[in-house]
Amino acid sequence: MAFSGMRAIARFLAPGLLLVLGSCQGSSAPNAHDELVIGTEGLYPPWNFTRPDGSLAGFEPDYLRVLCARIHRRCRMVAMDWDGMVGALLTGKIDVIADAVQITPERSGVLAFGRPYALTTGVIATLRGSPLAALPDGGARLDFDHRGPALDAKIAHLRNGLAGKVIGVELSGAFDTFLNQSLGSAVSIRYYRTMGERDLDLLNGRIDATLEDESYLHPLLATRDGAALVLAGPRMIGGTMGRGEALAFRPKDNALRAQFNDAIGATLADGTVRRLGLQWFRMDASPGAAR
Amino acid sequence: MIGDDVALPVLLGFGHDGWALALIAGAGLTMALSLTAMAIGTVLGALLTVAQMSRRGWLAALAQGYGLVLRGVPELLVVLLLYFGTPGLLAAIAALAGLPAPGSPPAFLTGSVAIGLVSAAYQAEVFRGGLLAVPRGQVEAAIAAGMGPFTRFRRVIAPQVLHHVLPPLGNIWQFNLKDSALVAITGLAELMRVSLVAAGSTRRPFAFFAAAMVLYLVLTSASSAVFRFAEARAGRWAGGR
Amino acid sequence: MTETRPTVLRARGITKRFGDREVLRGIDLDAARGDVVSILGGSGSGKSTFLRCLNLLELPDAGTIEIAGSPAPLAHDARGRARIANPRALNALRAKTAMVFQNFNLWSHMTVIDNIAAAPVHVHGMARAEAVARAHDLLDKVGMTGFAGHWPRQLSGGQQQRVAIARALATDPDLMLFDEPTSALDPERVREVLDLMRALAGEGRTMLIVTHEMAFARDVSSHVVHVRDGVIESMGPPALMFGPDASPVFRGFLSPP
Amino acid sequence: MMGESGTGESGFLADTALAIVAAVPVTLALFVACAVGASLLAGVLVAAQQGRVGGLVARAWIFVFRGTPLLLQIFMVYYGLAALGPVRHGPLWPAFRDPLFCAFLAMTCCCSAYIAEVLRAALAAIPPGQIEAARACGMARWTLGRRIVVPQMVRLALPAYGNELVMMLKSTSLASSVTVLDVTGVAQQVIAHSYRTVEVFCLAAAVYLGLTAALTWLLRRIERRLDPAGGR
Repeated sequence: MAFSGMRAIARFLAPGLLLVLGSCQGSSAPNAHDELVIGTEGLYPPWNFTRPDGSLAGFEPDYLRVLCARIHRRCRMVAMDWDGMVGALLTGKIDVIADAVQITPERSGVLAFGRPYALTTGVIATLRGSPLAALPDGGARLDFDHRGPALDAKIAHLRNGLAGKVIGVELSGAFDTFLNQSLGSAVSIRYYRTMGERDLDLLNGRIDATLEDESYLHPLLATRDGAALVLAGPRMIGGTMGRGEALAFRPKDNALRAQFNDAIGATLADGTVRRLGLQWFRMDASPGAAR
Repeated sequence: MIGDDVALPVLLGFGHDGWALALIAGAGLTMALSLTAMAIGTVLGALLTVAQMSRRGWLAALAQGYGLVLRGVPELLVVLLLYFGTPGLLAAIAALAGLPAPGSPPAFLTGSVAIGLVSAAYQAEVFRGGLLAVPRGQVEAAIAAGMGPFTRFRRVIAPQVLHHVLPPLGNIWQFNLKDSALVAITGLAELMRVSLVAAGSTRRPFAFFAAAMVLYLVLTSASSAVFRFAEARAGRWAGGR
Repeated sequence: MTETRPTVLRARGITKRFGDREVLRGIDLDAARGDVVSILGGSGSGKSTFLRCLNLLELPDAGTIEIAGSPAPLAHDARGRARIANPRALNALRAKTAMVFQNFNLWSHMTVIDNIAAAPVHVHGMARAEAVARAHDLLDKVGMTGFAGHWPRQLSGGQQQRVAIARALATDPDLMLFDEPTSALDPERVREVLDLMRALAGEGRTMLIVTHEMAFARDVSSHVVHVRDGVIESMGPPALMFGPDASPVFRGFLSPP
Repeated sequence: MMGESGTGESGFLADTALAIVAAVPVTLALFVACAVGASLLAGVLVAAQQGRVGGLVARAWIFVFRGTPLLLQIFMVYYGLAALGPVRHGPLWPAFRDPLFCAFLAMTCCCSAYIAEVLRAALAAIPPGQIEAARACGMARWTLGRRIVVPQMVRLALPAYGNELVMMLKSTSLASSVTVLDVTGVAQQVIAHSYRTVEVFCLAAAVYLGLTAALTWLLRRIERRLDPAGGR
């Protein structure tokens, strides 16, 4: 009896539920005339970060505004954790990733990269008092695209210097692969969803060091908390660590990528990238800059 | 840059560098998310209850299996699975119907559906218990008085079920409210996410997590007061509780 | 039964099985307006099931029922199981009857006055104010004046049953069914309910009463029916049934050796 | 690490399943430690509730830990407390430095609040007549507790206590949010390196389903054994 009453209710409610489900399916289908959804972390200053009012700011939000205007598309930036961003791109949640993504061989198998709009190196940061502060080859530039005995020797220095230490990196970030492949047996690696969590653990001394992009570390070191940190060891580029930051697309979205590439070329030529770099990184990070 | 050399009271305040408004907005979103999840759970839970009590064996078994799985898997995995899995699933459904891939639903919808799916499994149990607690004789009296199924449900069964299910529903609501924090991993700026972002970018984790705890306590204790009031109203006939 | 009064109940060949057990094996019973029929019988004889079949709380496997001119909308599916042919006609039929239960079955989430007014308002569409006014009159009639705002749990068993009778009267039914109305009451509460039923009988209400109260059956009924093993063993006016010419089986039931 | 190592679809799934199963001991160890810790702490809370000052403290404890999300509590213990000087420079820092310990601590505190409520309800459900009867035959306070109160409480509390344990087992997945490599943590790591979400999460979900089913079965057995009417 109770049962038949419930069934009456169910019969009454079911069409409404179907209606709701149906209407959400039809939403946000990406096509040429709709807005582009651009994924970013919003937690990677100064590339992209979230202001207290919830808005996104930094190099990439500024730069993408310029690019979207050039290709005449409406764009919307959404924040999400990096470890879900590639999945979100591939499943159509977002259309473009703009999150200081390094062009690495591993990622090139899954993603289609646009033209790089910045070129930065990776570097180790540790607490001032740490023995790691005295890592050898300080400031030297290691290019992993030019393999040879000299490079192998420097990697060996690094492996010896970091042996037994705990290194924190962002989960599936560019430096994750390098640490795994080149130092994995010597160090223990701890993974973080966001930079902020990793920074807190570095400052707390829960991890001994981090491997991170210089463009992120320079501004951090300039803060009151960051003053406790120093950079150590060589500056690394190329190989699994990538050669330059670029937008990432779905491999099939060739037309969209070509449009963006043209716009990036134009902004590199007219000095827009240089100007934004000086504003946000206090350095010219554009790929052409001689460093 | 941000968050540097700014005093804690400023960071927790309403000013340009303060996160107070963001935290309060996050609490609002947490509330909206939990309410949506609860509503989804109620509708689906009612359907599951009907299915469980169905005379069709396979339907009852299906509902039973749903409850077992959703109550046996961590809520975090349900959220993650739905967040990453729905776009592909929707695309597959659309492909079956010959339509283009519909893209992905917004994080708010994904999150509330994920929490709602779990909530439904628990609510179905509660509704079943509530229905079984209505004395059979009172239903018969309604039948004998000539009430049709809808009137019977509306006038006799529903009010009594409501009285029996309100306390356990209050518990489920509290769980929904707290489970909504898991949706933070999808990047939705609800309370947990805002406090995490603020803690990370200002490097003042204690202050911001403490602030978030206070706001959650406000939400949970305010809603338990509402439930207590509702219980008292819905249960006057049952005597002092 | 006197032919000058209109027939309120006409039941023919009522049969009911629970699984393999045949509880009712073809019962015929008529009642005219104003009849008070007491149905007696041992436990398990099928008397309560018969009563519940009349307003289709149980669906009889065979037989026909007609109440105040409306036939019960019974049909049978391919496998011979009974089902309701027309829910609307069913509710119309039930609206002409009212039932008083052994365990009162007052709706515990409604006040006394709402219990009485519920069916008139929600089944018969009467205006609420009118239904409540009538409910107050009925409360006076059953001797429960002043209890309108009480919850059922606040009443004694006898009081609850009197409210249940008021609830049954509220729709002014053509036929009232009483299913052992005093069996769940404390001995000292039985009298208040029986007195009320006696008064109703005096008003000319048509009543079918399943009961164990022999004195009541003898003094108040117009007819007494003895049910045994799912059939009517004997029936007649009380003077006959309780007199020297009664069936030996019924006499055996009245005073077991 | 993972990712390219497998050969094709089945190779990837097999590798992933192995990696996830290898993380089951972490999940189980965390669960067992929390179950023991939270139960003991809950006992203390219930005992404290019998006094006035202790009652206030216990009530506040339960209010805070039941009123906020466990995820937030884990973050609070791991990042929040670590930011406090006395913790970072105190003698307990070696423990707090460890993410597994922080997850254990937060979960123990949280679950103790829930279990305390279960125990309190069980205590209230013991018929007072039985305690009076024991007093009447001259049983000492300690004997009364050990012979009458505790056995009754265990029996009355077991179903709800079992529910809390199942909840706790599921909650261990939150430890992955502070770098613990439990079943969920490993699953997330595999996904981060392979970009294959649904299959990996389904594997992890299956592992949890197996664990909760086993725990439920075990609890059911214990319940049946303790049931004085049952025996079957």
